[in-house]
Amino acid sequence: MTTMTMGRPQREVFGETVAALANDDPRVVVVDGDVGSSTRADIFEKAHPDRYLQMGIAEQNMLGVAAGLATMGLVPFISTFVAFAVVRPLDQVRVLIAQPSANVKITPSYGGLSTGQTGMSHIIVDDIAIMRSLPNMAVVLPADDTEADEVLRWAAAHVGPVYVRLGRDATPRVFGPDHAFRLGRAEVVREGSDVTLISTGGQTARTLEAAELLAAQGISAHVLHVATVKPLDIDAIVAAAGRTGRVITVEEGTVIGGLGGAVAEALGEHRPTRVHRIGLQDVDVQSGPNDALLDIYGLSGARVAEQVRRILAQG
Amino acid sequence: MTTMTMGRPQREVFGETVAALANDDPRVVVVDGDVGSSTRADIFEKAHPDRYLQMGIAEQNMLGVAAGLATMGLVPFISTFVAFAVVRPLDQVRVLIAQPSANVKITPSYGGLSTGQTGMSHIIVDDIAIMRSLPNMAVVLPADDTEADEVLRWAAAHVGPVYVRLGRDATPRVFGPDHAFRLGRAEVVREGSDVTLISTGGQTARTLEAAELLAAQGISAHVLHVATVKPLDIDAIVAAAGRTGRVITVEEGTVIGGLGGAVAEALGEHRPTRVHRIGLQDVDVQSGPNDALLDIYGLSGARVAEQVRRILAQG
Amino acid sequence: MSASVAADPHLDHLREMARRIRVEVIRSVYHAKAGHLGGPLSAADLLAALYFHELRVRPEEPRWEDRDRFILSKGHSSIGLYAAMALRGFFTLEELLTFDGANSRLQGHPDMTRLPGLDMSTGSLGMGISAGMGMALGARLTGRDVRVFVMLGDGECQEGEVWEAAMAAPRYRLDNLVVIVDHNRLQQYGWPGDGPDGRMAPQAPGELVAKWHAFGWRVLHIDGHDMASILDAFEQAAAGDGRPAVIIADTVKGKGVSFMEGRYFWHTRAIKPEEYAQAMRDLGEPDPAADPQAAVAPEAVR
Amino acid sequence: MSASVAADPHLDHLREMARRIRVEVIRSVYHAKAGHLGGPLSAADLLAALYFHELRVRPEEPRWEDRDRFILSKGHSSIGLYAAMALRGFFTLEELLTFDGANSRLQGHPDMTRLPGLDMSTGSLGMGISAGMGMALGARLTGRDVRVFVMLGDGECQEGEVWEAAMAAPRYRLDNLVVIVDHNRLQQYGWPGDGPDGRMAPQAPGELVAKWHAFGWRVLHIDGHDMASILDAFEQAAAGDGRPAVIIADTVKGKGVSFMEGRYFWHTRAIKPEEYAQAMRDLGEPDPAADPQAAVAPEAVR
Ligand SMILES: Cc1ncc(C[n+]2csc(CCOP(=O)(O)OP(=O)(O)O)c2C)c(N)n1
Ligand SMILES: Cc1ncc(C[n+]2csc(CCOP(=O)(O)OP(=O)(O)O)c2C)c(N)n1
Ligand SMILES: [Mg+2]
Ligand SMILES: [Mg+2]
Repeated sequence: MTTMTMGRPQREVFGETVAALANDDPRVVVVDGDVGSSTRADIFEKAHPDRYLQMGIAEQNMLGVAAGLATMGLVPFISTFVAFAVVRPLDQVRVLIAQPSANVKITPSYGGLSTGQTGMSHIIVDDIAIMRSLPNMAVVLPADDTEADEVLRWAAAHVGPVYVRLGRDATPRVFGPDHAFRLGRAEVVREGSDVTLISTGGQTARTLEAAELLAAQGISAHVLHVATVKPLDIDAIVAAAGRTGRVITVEEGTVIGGLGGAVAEALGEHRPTRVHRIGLQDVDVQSGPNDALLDIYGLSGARVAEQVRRILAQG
Repeated sequence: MTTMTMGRPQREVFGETVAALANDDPRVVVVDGDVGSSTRADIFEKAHPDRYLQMGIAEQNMLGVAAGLATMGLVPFISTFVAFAVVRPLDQVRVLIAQPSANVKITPSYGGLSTGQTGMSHIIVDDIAIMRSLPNMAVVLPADDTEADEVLRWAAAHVGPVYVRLGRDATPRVFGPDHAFRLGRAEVVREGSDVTLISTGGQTARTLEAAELLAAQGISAHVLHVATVKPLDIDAIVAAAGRTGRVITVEEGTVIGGLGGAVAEALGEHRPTRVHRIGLQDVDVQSGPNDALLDIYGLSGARVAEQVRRILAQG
Repeated sequence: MSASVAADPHLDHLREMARRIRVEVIRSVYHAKAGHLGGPLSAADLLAALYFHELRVRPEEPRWEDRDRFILSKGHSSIGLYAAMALRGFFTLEELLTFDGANSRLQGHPDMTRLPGLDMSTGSLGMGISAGMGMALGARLTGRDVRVFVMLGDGECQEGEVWEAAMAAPRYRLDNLVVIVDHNRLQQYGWPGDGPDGRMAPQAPGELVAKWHAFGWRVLHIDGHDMASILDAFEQAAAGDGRPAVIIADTVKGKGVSFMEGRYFWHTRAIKPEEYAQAMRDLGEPDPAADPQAAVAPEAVR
Repeated sequence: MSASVAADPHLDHLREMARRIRVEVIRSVYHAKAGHLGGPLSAADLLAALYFHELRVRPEEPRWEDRDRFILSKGHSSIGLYAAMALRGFFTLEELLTFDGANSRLQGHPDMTRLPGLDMSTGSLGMGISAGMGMALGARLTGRDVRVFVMLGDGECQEGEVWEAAMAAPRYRLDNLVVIVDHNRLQQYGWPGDGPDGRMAPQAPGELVAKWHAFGWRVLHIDGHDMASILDAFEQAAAGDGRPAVIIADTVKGKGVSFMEGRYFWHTRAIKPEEYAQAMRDLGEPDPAADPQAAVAPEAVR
């Protein structure tokens, strides 16, 4: 089995890339909710102390301040955990950022299950479902460090609100240096003919791992990486579904309303297809080491492969 | 065309039914966010002044207080608008209510578009998407005053967190006094053979109106009312889809992740079917009289009928 | 003192603008058959002082980059703001009659995507101060001489977000930020109590001053219906001392209309024809029944 | 005075319990290779006083209806709470070594669905006080003689929700509610400044007292590492005067471990073996290298 090289943690990419962006772009600032040492906004702070804006532990105000900064021509990047960027200040995100299309980059890390043994207060399973339900919001989950860097650079240039879910810990690298992220474009990362797997974010590496395992058992999986959950690349999803006639989505989040929901909606409208959804099956979560949690909740490469086999066996 | 009788506004039912429940059940209290005169919690206050708990304009605290009250054996009903019960205090709903399955009844009114000319800060389009993504949360949208009364009575007896979206203004009555609400059971409210319309909440009356209009044009619509969006009645949805082979969902909310999303997910998994979704097409909303907004956003009976015709014409 | 104040033509002009804001509020809400009344009326003098004295704005160039910013955090008082803006010439008084209607630029709650001259969308209480803090900080970071004014309600000051912003703003020494609290001692419903109209004031007497003070703000406490005091407070706030300033403006909810003053249920309500006539009389307008032309809105005033 | 204090065996017992809480905190975090340190250590004396003196609880009947409630609103200090509960006999000290692991009842942040004796799930800062207010109100409404204690961090007091609850609780005269602020003058990261370790304290000196006072609370300001003062404050808080009480307890983050005291980066961090040995020495434990049996946790203590 091919082993993938590990990428840098996406949170580190956040600190470094946004600091690099700020070298050339005086509009770039970071707004932090007292967790810069975790999100690695501290890297940015070191490079640009005057543009590192600490807001303390007060996320509603933090998102509102970002909206105000954006109206003055600045480009704020939000530094906090997914829980405290999406759920705690959701009303502010809605009224001050999404509705008026404020040029704010909501770029939290600690997305998904791998949050450093925190437990259910810190693990957000429904950020995709929530953020894609807001008008005007782009929703992007980069696969690895390479793509995280690209997405952050794209976000700084893009005018409008953007949600980027980043990971805490290193995950395998999916893309080479020649990769080109484009908003709204999904990418086939492996060709196959028996079943189409669709995944997003750091899960794509594990989905590829599952595809390898399946290949060893004679199942050929076609894998589509959907970095941009919104706007969704419907054509690519329809095409990928057409390749095998059978779709399974895989995401580090709830199977309710997230990537799986987006795919089911798109195919229901454009190409009715059987769609199963692998992810958190509407259950409460818990703390634990990354690997243990991925295994428990069925998102490790091995567990994904096992579920795909079981689903296919059901016919 | 049959004209339906108007029911009482669901917010009035809220005030009256919860007050009636409290006569027999000393555990029932109402927790209000300074809008009792709008949600008609004032009716409850009059009957039970000591159990009417005003929390001022501070919704995060309000939901947290409700969680605390529940641990002491009380059954709190939340009085505020959907915006301020679902979006503003979402983190509190998640950590203090949904995750520990607190016995709190989140029962806001001013759901959907009909909010009394308020505009986009007050109109929540994604409450269904958000609330159904939370583990342990029941999500119910009663069709009319009759069902609102039943649902509130059921909620008081049920142990666990419940979200009930209620309407501000009178809508046509769908059910007679002999109607029996049951959690997780969808109901066929009209038989038909050409297309299956699936709707929820106050929209069901307008969907029935659309079905009448379609009948006059020779299109026979089967209408399924899904009061309980979660837990979802998958069998009923699969059966209704099977009746016509063609599904259109209709909801007073965004087409992203809401009822339409739930139906697309269920059918994708259990019975691949073409599903179109009528509702807010990922757009910003605005203030205006109810009828004007329902018309603009395509949710009046006439506009629903027109869209169904157009969708069917596309083949 | 009061004699010399009375003789000041600028103050007289501002008082007249406040009166006309109130007239337009009543007219628009009467016409829309919906909308809030108590809050816009209590804020009218403050809004007049802002739009006809303090704010550096250009009605003909509403997006002028170096304008002062104003955020009506208590967004439900939008019609008061719209009336002030119309009188100041941002748009015609006729347009006020589209208030609350479908496809209107004058949304029930301020929607900055629809109306140029609105610096922020509001309506969900507690948020305007955060956005205002971001603007003040942004002005600082971009080296622009822009001042930011935010108006809050006293009920709104129950929102935690207000205190989050109150805690953060002094850290950045944002003395280009001025918060005005319309301290009308009523919210929408509240508790029964011994405040106006048998309701409890959302903030007990003196409490707001103590709170803002404890959070490190410069606190100016004034009569929010006394035009000279309002201008004086603005002047003091402008002489920055490194702290953001808050003006606690004591007001009367429903001010100017006899039967609305201090009555909580006039927070939001449709107006009946007899009430409309009485309100116009209270505001010193010709009786609308006697003079049907009065319904025609006059020109904008600078 | 200090001589008579030193001679009090109950106080000595409580001090020993605080020391043992600290030991278990270090042991568990060392074992889990994850977890927060600074906050649990600063809170240890307060937790000892709560679990071995003030709280009416029954370890053998953790769901006893008339128990006093305790909510650790600063949920990231969970291991401090678990250590206190284990020592008090809610579960074994061995179980502490499951901390943070998969399927453990001792979750990274308190999860009431997993561990009986936890009165609320926390971890998202600012929420515990609201839940505590609901419990205090619920006790009042159901006529139960239950007192509710909530522990907040000083950084946590930046969350607006804290001030929402602070505003609402006095309305209901909830003098069965006692809030304790672990005032250790550090948060996770914050601003550079002139507080401990070159960081700025989340609350300036005296600020917290002024804020809670302005919000209508009874404020007791103590040294949070002085056991006699802690008990004294509890006693005063129990003599209700109609206001909820807040105890501002001045503490040192990382208290008891020389190299952690007042250092912000020990907020959360894995411990290296040499550091572990030093910490144990600082806490008066036999050197773990010298005595391998020390790794075996002793029995629970009442
Ligand atoms: C977050 C939020 N909660 C509730 C409301 C509903 N609401 C609108 S106005 C109002 C009362 C506001 O009182 P106050 O701030 O004192 O304003 P004023 O008295 O000036 O009208 C309430 C509760 C809202 N708009 N936003
Ligand atoms: C709502 C929320 N925002 C951010 C965090 C991340 N966080 C955990 S602990 C902490 C610092 C807490 O500081 P303080 O309250 O002073 O606690 P202590 O010093 O006692 O550790 C932060 C920011 C969180 N848990 N919850
Ligand atoms: Mg008021
Ligand atoms: Mg601290």
